[in-house]
Amino acid sequence: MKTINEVQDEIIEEFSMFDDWMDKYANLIEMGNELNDIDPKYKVDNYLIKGCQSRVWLYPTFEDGKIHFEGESDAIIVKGLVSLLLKVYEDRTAKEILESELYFIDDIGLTQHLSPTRSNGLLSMVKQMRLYALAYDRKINS
Amino acid sequence: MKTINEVQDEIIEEFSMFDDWMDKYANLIEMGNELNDIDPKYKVDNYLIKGCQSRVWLYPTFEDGKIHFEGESDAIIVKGLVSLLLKVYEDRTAKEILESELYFIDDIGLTQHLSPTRSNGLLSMVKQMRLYALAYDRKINS
Amino acid sequence: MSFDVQEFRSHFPILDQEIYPKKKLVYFDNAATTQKPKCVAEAVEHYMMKVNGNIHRGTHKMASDATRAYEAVRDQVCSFMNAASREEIIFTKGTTESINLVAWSLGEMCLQTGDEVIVSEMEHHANIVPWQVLCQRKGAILKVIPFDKNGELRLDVFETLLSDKTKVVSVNHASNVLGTINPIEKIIQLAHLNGAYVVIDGAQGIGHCEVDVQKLDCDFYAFSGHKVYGPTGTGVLYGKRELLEQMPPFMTGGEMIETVTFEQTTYNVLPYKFEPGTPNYTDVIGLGAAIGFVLSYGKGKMVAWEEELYQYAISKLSQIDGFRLFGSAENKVGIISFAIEGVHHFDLGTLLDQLGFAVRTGRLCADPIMDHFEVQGVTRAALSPYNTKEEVDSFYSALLRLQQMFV
Amino acid sequence: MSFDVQEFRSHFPILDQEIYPKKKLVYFDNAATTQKPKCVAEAVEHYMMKVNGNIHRGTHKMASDATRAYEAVRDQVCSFMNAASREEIIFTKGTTESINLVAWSLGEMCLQTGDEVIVSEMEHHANIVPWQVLCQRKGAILKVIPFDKNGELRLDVFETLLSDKTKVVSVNHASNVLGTINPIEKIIQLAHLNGAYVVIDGAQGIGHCEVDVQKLDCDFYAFSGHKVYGPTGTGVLYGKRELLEQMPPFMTGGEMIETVTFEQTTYNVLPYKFEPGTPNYTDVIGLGAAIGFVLSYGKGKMVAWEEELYQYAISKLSQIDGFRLFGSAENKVGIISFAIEGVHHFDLGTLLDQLGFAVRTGRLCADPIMDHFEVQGVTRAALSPYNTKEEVDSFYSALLRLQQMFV
Ligand SMILES: Cc1ncc(COP(=O)(O)O)c(C=O)c1O
Ligand SMILES: Cc1ncc(COP(=O)(O)O)c(C=O)c1O
Repeated sequence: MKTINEVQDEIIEEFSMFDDWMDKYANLIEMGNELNDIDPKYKVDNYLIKGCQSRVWLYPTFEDGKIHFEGESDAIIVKGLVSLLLKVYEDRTAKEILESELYFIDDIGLTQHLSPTRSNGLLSMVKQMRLYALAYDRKINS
Repeated sequence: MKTINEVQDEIIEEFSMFDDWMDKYANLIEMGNELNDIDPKYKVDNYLIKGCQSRVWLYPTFEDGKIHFEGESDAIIVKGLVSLLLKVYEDRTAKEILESELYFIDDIGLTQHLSPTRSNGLLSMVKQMRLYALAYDRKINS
Repeated sequence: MSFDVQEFRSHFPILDQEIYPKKKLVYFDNAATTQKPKCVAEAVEHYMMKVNGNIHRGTHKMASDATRAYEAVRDQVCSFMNAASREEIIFTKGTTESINLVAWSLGEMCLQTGDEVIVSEMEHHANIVPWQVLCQRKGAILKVIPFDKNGELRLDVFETLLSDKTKVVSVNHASNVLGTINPIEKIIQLAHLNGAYVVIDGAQGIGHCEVDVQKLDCDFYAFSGHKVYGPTGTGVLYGKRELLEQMPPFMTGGEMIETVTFEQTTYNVLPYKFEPGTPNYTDVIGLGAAIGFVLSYGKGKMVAWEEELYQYAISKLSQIDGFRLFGSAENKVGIISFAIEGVHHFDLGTLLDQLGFAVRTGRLCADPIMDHFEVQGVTRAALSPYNTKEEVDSFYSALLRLQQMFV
Repeated sequence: MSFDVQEFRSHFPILDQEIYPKKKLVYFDNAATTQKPKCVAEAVEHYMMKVNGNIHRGTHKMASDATRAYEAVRDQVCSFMNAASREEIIFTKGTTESINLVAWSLGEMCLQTGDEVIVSEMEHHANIVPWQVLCQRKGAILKVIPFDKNGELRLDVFETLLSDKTKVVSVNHASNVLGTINPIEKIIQLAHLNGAYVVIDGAQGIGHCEVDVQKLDCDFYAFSGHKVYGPTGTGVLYGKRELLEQMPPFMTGGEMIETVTFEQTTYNVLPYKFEPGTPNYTDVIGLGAAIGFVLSYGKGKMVAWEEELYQYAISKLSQIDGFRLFGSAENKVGIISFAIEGVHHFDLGTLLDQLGFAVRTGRLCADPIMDHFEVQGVTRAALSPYNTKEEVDSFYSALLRLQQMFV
């Protein structure tokens, strides 16, 4: 299995092929469209990450020391970003997630989506993923 | 008796002789020193015009349809200004005071002392003189 | 004489930039904040870098020059709103503070348990939450005037809400989402007949409507400098003198007091009673320049052009398949809040940005309006007189192009 | 490396002017407000005229660039004060608002009838009246730490004032009249031993003392941007996170909420909970430039020069017949409040102004200090690191010359 950074590098390479931001976003939209919706029964407030502009749901499951995420957003570009995050963090151990450094968002020129404001839920989502990882890590080590 | 404006014009002429602001203020200080203090029994809160920076007392008496003012300040420059105001408004009728326009302060270059702030009591003093005049005017016409 | 948009626009060099390579900026986020003409920046810079002295108590020249300039803006605002006297103009940091001030102080003065406050369903959060918090503190009740399908206030319902329990009515002059210009004269009349005080949130009104507070007879009128070509950090609360006299101060500190001992403090006269601490004098002077700028063109002419632009924009945008307009009142400012079917507002805003268009998206600090329409957010293009028909044309084309990306 | 005052001064072109014909400006009114270096005006101008977009909710580039710049200043202030996290930094319009905020919110959280609040006899009105008003509202009692003949707080009396009724102690870091740098570490320790919260009014402290809020362990620290080379209309309240979390918001409105319905409103997270409405982002960015400027020289070096200048000035001025200094604490900032026997402070200030000297005169928003000394006012020369020994010399000569006019 690839490391987190290998996956990030792959994403960066994929996006580097687009000169045009339009194509970049078109790609994100496509990814968003392709991402499976989460089970409607998890599309509830408990799994909602509040962002002002778009809603993101994130549903974690824990198995064999690894974490599996499902995610969704009502905004398709955000859904595309979710799909990238899921790719990076899919089936990782808590430790891997906690030790990782996310650089691909910056590198593919989407930093604005990580601004410390509430314009979307991406930053909160990354935080939430780490929180889940932290909780799981504590649980299995206690 | 001279009119209010004649007195103002005299003051303006007197001050026009000073090229130097230093002399101008020295003159004000001299005037301040020469002005008689008011009777200590009127130097009470009732006759105090509150300004933040200097205190001014103003004590009016009314006789034969005319108003007589005594005034004092703890700051000598302000006292000099008081003495100028008293000269202008001394023994005038309420009507004369109310209809007058004070231009000498501007003309002798001391406008700053009339700024709409609390840095001294001059503006308040002029207001207070007019208020006394107004009250007296109402009284004798009622 | 007609309005020369290019000449007007030339005062705003910020508008002539490529915000991304080869993408010209088209600024349609004017309801959030307007751009500033050069004269505003010049005034601020002048008083920051050449004539800076803390105002009011100073005996030195820069302090008194700055004081005079600051107080001259009070006179200017006074005549801009046609207030009865300069003592009725309180400087704040913005509409939000203005409304908090009046909600607190007026509330302390007149609100009892069981009393009622009325706001409308189309208020900005700034004109909801302060009243909500006040009502909670006082055990009072908050009532709401609903709006109809065009985005117009239901005055018939308003009349049924009014009673002798109503102590305050607070509504906006114009809605920051629906664009509706509310019939505030009528609202003020009705409220006064019931003995209630009226607060007008003029954040969107001041730049777009003639405001004559004496003719309106409103008790309070609040606005932000930054939405009328002035600097951020400036705001105004107009209040009727006899009310301001009676109301207790909101914040306290230096400058608003007369004397202080540890036993007792007496307050300064109006307007200083409501302006504790060092005011943002540099920016208030900038606000003065902004108002001077508006007066030099005349609000009437500016608004006429905005209105023409609005009509032009609506006629174009309505041609887009699935275009939905929120707010179609008869009397509107140039605010276009809309959705395009099947396209999320955040996606739209993000891509519009990439094409150079600055719009606002989301809930626009007006949750109740979103709940009313059962939407998560909208996209808002808010026009200003410096916008052009060409900008509207390119916006229309951009929307068509982007719509394609989502099918 | 030594401090090059001429180089430092070159950032402040305002200082090189003739304020009256042939009268060079000598600016000694630094405790009222400091002058601004060029970089501050440039930052403000840049964000006002090139990158202006209302922050936080925007999807467009100027809005997010301005947001990033604004939030970066929060990080900068956080490390400037060594706060534990950026959520602990609240932007306000100045010290006065900061203190009003904490007095209101902390008071709501922790003050009951019969409780006590302690301030000192050497506070600025901004740190008296908000507590007085709070105590009146809550039926609490305001106690006062007196100061001694040197202008130092009587810690022995302070200890006797403290009890389990004490809920809040609020004192200034440095006095704007006496110049005293108070032993706040000690005060904080003693207060904490009694379970009281401590608020520090840092208006005069921030520019002159090293401030490490974690080391100090104060619960709140307030200051104004305009007194530390930044723009007017900016201020900071540092507060410990766990307290800010528990405290109810002060003002309410947009941005500080999470969701609003007419039934219920939930608040946003820190720091936004305490920043309703459009912040003065342009000037906050200017404040960031000011802090960057201070850091580039180092407070230590700046203060060392100010200290040298202070000692030099005192040694000269004490030679004047009838010179009386108010405040001779061992540990002082460069503030010289004085009187010259037989000369009224207003007369002195007026004539000093004519000679080009900007000083402050009067009660300096500190009535209790005036009452203590039984004077109507004082004259204050407050030094800044951009001042020079030549300026002090000419001040000395001016005082001698003016003294002659009053004999
Ligand atoms: C010690 C002290 N506290 C508070 C203040 C009030 O600061 P501001 O007027 O900036 O709110 C000042 C300013 O003079 C001060 O010196
Ligand atoms: C109608 C309305 N009220 C109040 C506000 C709040 O104004 P500010 O953020 O300048 O305090 C706004 C600004 O968005 C508004 O549009």
